[in-house]
Amino acid sequence: MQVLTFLLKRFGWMIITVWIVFTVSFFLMRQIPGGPLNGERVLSEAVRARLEARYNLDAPISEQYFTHLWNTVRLDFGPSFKLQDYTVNEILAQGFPVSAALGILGMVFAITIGMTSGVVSAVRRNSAYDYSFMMMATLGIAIPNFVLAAMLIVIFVFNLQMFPAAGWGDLNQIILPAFCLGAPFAGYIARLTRTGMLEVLGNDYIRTAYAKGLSPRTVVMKHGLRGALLPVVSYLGPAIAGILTGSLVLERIFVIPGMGSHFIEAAIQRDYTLAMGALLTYTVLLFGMNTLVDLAYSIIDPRVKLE
Amino acid sequence: MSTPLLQVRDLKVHFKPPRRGFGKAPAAIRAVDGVSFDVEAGQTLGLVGESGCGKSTTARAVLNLIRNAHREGEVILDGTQIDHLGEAAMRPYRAKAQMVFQDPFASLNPRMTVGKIIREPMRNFGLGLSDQDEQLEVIRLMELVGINPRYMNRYPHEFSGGQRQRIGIARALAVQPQLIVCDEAVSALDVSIQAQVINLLMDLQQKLGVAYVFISHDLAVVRHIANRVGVMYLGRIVELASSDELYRDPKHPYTKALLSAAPVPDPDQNVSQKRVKLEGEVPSPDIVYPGCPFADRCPEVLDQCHAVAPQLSTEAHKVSCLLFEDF
Amino acid sequence: MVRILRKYFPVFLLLIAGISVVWAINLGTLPPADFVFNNGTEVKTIDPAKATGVPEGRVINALYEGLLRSVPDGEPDELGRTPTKPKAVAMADSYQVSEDGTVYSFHIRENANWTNGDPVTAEDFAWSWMRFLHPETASEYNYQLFYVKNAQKFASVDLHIGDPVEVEMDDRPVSGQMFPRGTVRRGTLLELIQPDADEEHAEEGGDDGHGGGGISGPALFVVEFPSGDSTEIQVVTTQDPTDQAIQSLVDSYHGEQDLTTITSVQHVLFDFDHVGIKAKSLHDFEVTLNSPTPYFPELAAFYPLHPVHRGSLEKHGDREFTKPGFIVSNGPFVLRERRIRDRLRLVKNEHYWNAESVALNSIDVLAIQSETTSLNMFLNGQLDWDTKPPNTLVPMLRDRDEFVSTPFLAVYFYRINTSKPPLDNPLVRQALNMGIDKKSIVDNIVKGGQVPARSLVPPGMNGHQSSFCGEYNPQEAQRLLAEAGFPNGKGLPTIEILYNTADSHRDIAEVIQQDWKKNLGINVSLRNLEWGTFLDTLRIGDYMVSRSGWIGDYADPNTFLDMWVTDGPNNQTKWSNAFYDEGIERAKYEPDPAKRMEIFQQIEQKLMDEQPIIPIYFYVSLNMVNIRVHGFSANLQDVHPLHLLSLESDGAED
Amino acid sequence: MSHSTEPILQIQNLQVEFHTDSGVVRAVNGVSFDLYPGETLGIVGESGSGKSVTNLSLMGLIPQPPGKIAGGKVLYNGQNLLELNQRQWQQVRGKKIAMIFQDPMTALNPFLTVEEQLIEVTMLHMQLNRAQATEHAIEILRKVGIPGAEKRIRDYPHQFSGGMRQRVMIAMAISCQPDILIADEPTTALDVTIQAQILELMKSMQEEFGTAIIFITHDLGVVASICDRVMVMYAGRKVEQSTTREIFRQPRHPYTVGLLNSAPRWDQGEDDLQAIDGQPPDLLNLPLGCSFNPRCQFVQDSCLQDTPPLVALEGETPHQHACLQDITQTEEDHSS
Amino acid sequence: MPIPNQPPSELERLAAILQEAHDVHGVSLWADAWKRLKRNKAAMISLWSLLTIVLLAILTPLLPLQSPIYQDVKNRELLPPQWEGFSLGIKQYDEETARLIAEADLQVAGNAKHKELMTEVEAREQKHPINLYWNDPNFLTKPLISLRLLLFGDFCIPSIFGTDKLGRDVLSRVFWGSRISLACGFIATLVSLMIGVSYGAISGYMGGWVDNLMMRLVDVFYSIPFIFIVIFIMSFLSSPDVREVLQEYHIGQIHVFFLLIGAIYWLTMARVVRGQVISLKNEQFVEAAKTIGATRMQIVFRHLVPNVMGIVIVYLTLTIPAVIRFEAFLSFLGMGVEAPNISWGLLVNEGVQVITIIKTYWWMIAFSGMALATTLFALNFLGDGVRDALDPKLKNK
Repeated sequence: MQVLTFLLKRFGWMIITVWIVFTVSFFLMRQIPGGPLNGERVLSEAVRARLEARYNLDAPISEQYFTHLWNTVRLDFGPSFKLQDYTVNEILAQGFPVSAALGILGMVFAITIGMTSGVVSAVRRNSAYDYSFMMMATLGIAIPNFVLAAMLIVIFVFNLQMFPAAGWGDLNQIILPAFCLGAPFAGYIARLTRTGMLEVLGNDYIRTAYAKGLSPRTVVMKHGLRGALLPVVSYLGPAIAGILTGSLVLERIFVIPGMGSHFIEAAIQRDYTLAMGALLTYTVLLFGMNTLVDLAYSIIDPRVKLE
Repeated sequence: MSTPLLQVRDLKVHFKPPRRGFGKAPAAIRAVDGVSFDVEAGQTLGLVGESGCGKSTTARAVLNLIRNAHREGEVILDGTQIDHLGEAAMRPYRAKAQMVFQDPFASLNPRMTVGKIIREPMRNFGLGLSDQDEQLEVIRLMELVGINPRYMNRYPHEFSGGQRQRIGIARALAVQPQLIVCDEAVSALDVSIQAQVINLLMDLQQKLGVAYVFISHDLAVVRHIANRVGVMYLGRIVELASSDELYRDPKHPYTKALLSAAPVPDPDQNVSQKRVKLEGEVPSPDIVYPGCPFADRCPEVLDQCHAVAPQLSTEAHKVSCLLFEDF
Repeated sequence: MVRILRKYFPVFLLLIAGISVVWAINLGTLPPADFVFNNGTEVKTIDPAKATGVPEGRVINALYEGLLRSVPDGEPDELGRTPTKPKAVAMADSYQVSEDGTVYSFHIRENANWTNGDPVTAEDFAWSWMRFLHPETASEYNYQLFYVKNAQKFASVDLHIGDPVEVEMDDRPVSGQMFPRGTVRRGTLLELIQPDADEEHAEEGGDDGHGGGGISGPALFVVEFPSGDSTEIQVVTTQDPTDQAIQSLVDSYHGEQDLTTITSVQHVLFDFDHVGIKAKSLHDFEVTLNSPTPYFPELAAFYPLHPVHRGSLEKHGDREFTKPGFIVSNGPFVLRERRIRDRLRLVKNEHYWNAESVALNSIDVLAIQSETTSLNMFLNGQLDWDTKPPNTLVPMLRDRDEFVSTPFLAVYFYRINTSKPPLDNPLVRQALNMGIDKKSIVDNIVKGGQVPARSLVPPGMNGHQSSFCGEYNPQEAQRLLAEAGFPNGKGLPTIEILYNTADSHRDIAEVIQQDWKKNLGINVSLRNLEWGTFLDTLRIGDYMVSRSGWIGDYADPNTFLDMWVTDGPNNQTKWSNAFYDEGIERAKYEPDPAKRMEIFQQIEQKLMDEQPIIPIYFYVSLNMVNIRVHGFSANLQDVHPLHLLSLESDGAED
Repeated sequence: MSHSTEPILQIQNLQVEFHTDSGVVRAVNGVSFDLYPGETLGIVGESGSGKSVTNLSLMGLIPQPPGKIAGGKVLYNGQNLLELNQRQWQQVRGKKIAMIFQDPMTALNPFLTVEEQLIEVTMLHMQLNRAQATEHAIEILRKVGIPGAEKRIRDYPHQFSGGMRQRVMIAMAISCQPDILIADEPTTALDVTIQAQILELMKSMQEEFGTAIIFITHDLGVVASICDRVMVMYAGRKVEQSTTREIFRQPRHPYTVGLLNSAPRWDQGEDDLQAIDGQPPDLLNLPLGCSFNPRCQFVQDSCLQDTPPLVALEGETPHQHACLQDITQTEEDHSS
Repeated sequence: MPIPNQPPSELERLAAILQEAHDVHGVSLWADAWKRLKRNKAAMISLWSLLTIVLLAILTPLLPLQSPIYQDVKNRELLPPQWEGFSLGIKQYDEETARLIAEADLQVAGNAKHKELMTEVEAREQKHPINLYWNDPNFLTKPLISLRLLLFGDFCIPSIFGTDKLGRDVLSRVFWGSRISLACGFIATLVSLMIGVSYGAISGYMGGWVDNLMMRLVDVFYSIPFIFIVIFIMSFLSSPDVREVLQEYHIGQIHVFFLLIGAIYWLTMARVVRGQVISLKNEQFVEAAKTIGATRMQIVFRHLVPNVMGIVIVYLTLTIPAVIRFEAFLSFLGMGVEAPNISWGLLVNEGVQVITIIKTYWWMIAFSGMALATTLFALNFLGDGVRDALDPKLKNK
């Protein structure tokens, strides 16, 4: 019941958020220079007028707003301006799963690598493991992912010839981009886990667990990990946002047909409908993820009340 | 006897928990539910009770420190009713009543030197002293509470718990208050240090004539410092009498139980002492009782206790129990 | 509930992660194609009528086939470029031109088929061209057919009283979808009622070759329809008849027509039957032009004029008909699969009339934007043809056998806003031109073997003699500047170079910045805008000097020169010259090719003297082609028809 | 109470150090004592006196580093626990020696249900399966007086009140019926009425299982009501030890005297409390000689030089104290 | 008995103690933390490297570096690191100009030859190499550059980091790039600090529905992909009207860019500060401050803010790297700083483009990448160190 109420409430907020984002970007997009019908060749007035009529751009802005809003409510983002053979819905339907798969894989990389090295570092504090893991983690945070991608391509694609240079379709093609995507977050998560773990391991209840005769392994994994997970979980919200932005770059480098490239291209080319569709998808996604993070937080920590 | 320094009349403080979800609004927490007492100038009133009985809330309500809660009743300090005053209007009266807090580690701003901490109230209340005089006054106060004034430029974390509590007392004394509310002021200290601070407080009372409201869960400590003692249970005073009277002849079953539960540092006494064993725990303060709130746990409970709410009697030894009401 | 969630939450998360990973891995891997190339970007559309741009052209030329095809023909020139000529090796197997050069008769080959087996007919072309010109299609390239008689009137709704008109009634079978059209009635325009103020505006046709004008806004048409023996007069409008604007038109009307019943219709257009596009018979297709247009065969081979299949378009709609599965095409390849921003999979069209000569069985068209990635994939063997290797690496790639590069029909130039002082002074503009070391830019920055440009029209255009602007000459430039009143650049404000976000543009701008500083003593600032803003800024003229580029649509100087007419939409320099405008118009109607070229030479000279633009260099095509690929020949237009390519070990692939 | 039996636990000259940034802290400095089966030994002292550290080292729970056991022996049934390896320690903790901590709020894992935390001990040490362990846990919860145990077992610690939480802690500690129970200030955080209940509970548990209890506290009242014998610690050393009655009747160390005098009593009149002067010792800078000398009212010159040895008094009851002065005489003078 | 009523002798005694008290200095928590920080080797190394980097960045115009923008595409394109010297050639140019002036002086003023010579001199001054070497130095860098010319003359450090594709010296570009990157890092972070701290503090201190609303708003902001907003705002700012206004106030696009990034990164800061303020708000010393009559402002600024600063500093050391990285990311998308400004992100991006299998111009990425990584590295370690120093609880475990 509590969860349902929480989700309902969040859903309400999501609607508000989406509406705000919609409104702001709708007017902002039309405020800035450039328009979807501009190309290197300038259109004749007649053609331009016809195209504006086709996309309803000749209507008064308020009418456009409400038409667009109503269509958005019906989850119809309309045709794309630039990819004329497709509707925005079709484009998103194709791009989203790809981005999602890449993002999830990157996240899985980040979490598994990050948490493992974080826990090891914390448990073996000040050991060689600790130092080398933390060096690597810091390196992961410090290096922009496009630099990492370039280096990994030289190493793994050309020198070791383990992976194809780019493209999308099979497992080999996913590993490098997912790794590059996850690396900075793995670094961050490793450090968070380490700090969190150290803090948790100093808690009284850890002493209690030892006093019960549990093995260090059980103590760390069963009693320590949950507490150490909390900072990681609350970091996941920003991390997901970061994964999304990070994927913009990697989709370009690795030629991955995800949503990220649409997103940037649409913004730059003023593809109003596609830009709006992508933006709102991201917004909903981010909001959903943040909600999920809050939910996860309260699920891990029984003391936290959902609100 | 002149008018008391502090009069509290039927004080109520109800906290409203934030509404969650779409369900029914949760019941208010009746932290203080009708408390009345007086404190004479230069005297000490002790308030004892278990955690959650509302004694700390009472203390903070007396100083008008509670916001975001439903309040009723009157608090009259030195002839002025202060309970309804806003933050700004209250400020002039704050100098009259000061507070010493429980946690010596948390009640001093860790980023300020001890000298500055003690000086701050003087500045806030604009005592009109020159810079030099203020510093000298700080030294005087530090000596008064027994801290080496040479350390005035040190920071709180460089002092032990007992010393910090002394600094807290010095800060309270800086504006020459007539009343100091001590909220569990010695609970966090070791026994030997606790005794030092109690002695200091009593000395100061003799020297400066300041009145205390002394709040503690420790019956023994209260006995040593208070002239009058009130016993609180679930937001109400169940018994209020002079210290000697109360400890010698407790009337309310709760007071009796409380006293008998408190161990005495004397093995023989403990063996001979007949214990009134209290079952269960203090119930949640969001329940409204038609009768006596203690009825559920009371070893001497009567049938009508569940239905009829007892009133605090008006004699010198006040008690709120049907056993002592004539009806 | 929380308890249950708490218990199963990790399982749930793991499950999601696991499923998506498995799913990601199994995202339909296609078997590898015979030939993979990078098209540089995602094609915007594969509907010929709506497409513009080189990448779209590559795909459409593979999927569809027009009347003619530009194919390499003849001996390579000194630069190794094979000339391309539009030849009747496509849907038309022959064509004739009338004496005066205005009537073209094409014969559609009998064995031409659509992928669904339907024969390709002259009617298909007539209908496709009608659709191409139709205002509702709003094809960006529709002006390419304005050489055809009355085509512009049809496309721009340029109607006058007495004109034959076609009226599309408001009864489309599928609402919101243009095809199939509603009932079309043909008649004569008796009266055209428009608001007075707009009249002047409306009747001005576009003389610049780009249309414009036409009827937009509220208008009432009084049309006389032949009905059996008698005639029927109807008042129609494309607007909502109850609309305020229409009602006020009715009120202000003082003529003799009865305006009580107004019919709402979809379109009132110039009658297409009177446009010079005719299906004479099943296989005979005739085009009548306004004037002899020597490069019309080039246009007939141009991809926007490729036919589309009427049946499938009317069935699936204007957008859906391009989808794999629905698409019916007539080119050497068919579209098997399309993943946005990933690839188009083309496979050989067995119904193609010349299928036996098509060597490649399957082609992947990739949309890689990153030049580095594209090259990486080429080097890694994932690509057979990389269409844009990064400039920086060209010197290293040059010596490879895979490198195919040659100048082609494109020019990189700087526009100058001639309305902003001191740039309104031609002397200053000339000085700026002479102050740029173009050779150094070509040799050291772009490095692909590009040719420094002193003219706008790239060399190698048949019969055209380029006219030149000044060479790199700092002394002369200084002299000109002094003559203009700015000795040593003194008194000149800071000149701002505008460019759109791209590294090479920035590099060139930085070099020019330094050149102007060093040679002319001018302070130069740079302004970088992303594409959308850049275009708009250019259009509204909020710039001083701006980087630009132009790719010729066809091998004729006109494609480079006709944009500089006064107020030409692509002019954007505010430059205006009467002699120039008149020259362009004259060239249109000049039947003699030699004289025509002479006109072009003259007006280009004007352009170069006045210098509203500074040509920097002529592009070269840069291609990295796997050596196992045959049939890839360098040419002026950088056109490499996919059906002419073959692989060395052909057959062994599959 | 006298003990004819062998001690179950013998601590000999235990020394524990902590290496901090500011220097080495000798938290426990040569402490020895015995614990007999079934008895309750109270350890009294101020914060920082080393009483908690002593007991943590009995469990092998001194965090190392910075802590270090510098010397001594802990003999449990003749075996020196300090020589055990990690695996052997696990066999002792929770099974032979169990511990209850001061603050049941922080000592219970907030992320796990009470059930989860209770059953893992018995599953580990008594080789019960999950169902048996749960049954056992419910039974023991009922025994420590938690109403509705079979339902509440699925709750999280924060859903219990302080007293109930401490009962859970006790349940957890006694669920394997250990020989020794170390209770580190188990009632300090509780209200008096609840404290009374918990003390009662511990006594009854002790009677039922015959467990020996080490009861650490600073509250002399609690000591008086539950302990058989008392050991007083100051600045890492044992300064006095005897039976409870003897300590309260005949304290022989000035610190003990001070403690007794400074503890307020509700059952006696309001005479001034006799506080011990000065501040608690700074373990980094202990004074020369007797650590207590700066605060001692009986201080003599000798106290400033020599560290007083622990002296055992022969008498009716065994009584050890570490003071160079005989204060029984002077004290009487003083108090009169 | 308050001070004014004390007998003089007592006052003297107290004054004497006051004198003594001045000699006893307490160790503030800051000093304490600093002491702990000093023991942390990694943090100290990081701190010193950072200070060095910042100092070098500030003094860049003063260093005998080559020009960051002067191109010599023909002769110096993509040279590997080398020791061959490079001369600015200003001295020679000046000498030549001086010679011409001297020659002109020999002529009679007003005659043709004199005029010609003077024109040439004028031309030379207009086209002085200084104009080529530094792009419009502002009032801060100009004197430094003059001083550098005075000190080092034509001498330049050789291109020990190699040159880039336009023949510019990578070493000096890395140095000049540091100025923009660090400025971006610090200014943007400062902006985020100001917004975040005030927002968080207000939200936390006010509590109730204000807090609720403000935090919901932060949630809303969290859900907006900011890269999008950056694109739009940057475009918006380049529309002619807005540009005019900005130019009127002498606000460059780069400043707006800094502010924009800062305005994006305040969200987490606001949350962190709010959390801290809420927990501090319930600390007893804040309540104590109320009882001793402190006003709201005093409570916030004297009691809350100093105690929040610790976590804020820690968070700053995390935000600066994030901001610098974000700038690099925008550079990758071509939306970073504009030429002739140089940032590390831009340099790294240029470097990445020439990493291919055919030829790797390693010096193009290695040095800028190293500078970037070192700075971010140092900031990370310093942040860790500061956190440990401020929270000694963690350290002794």
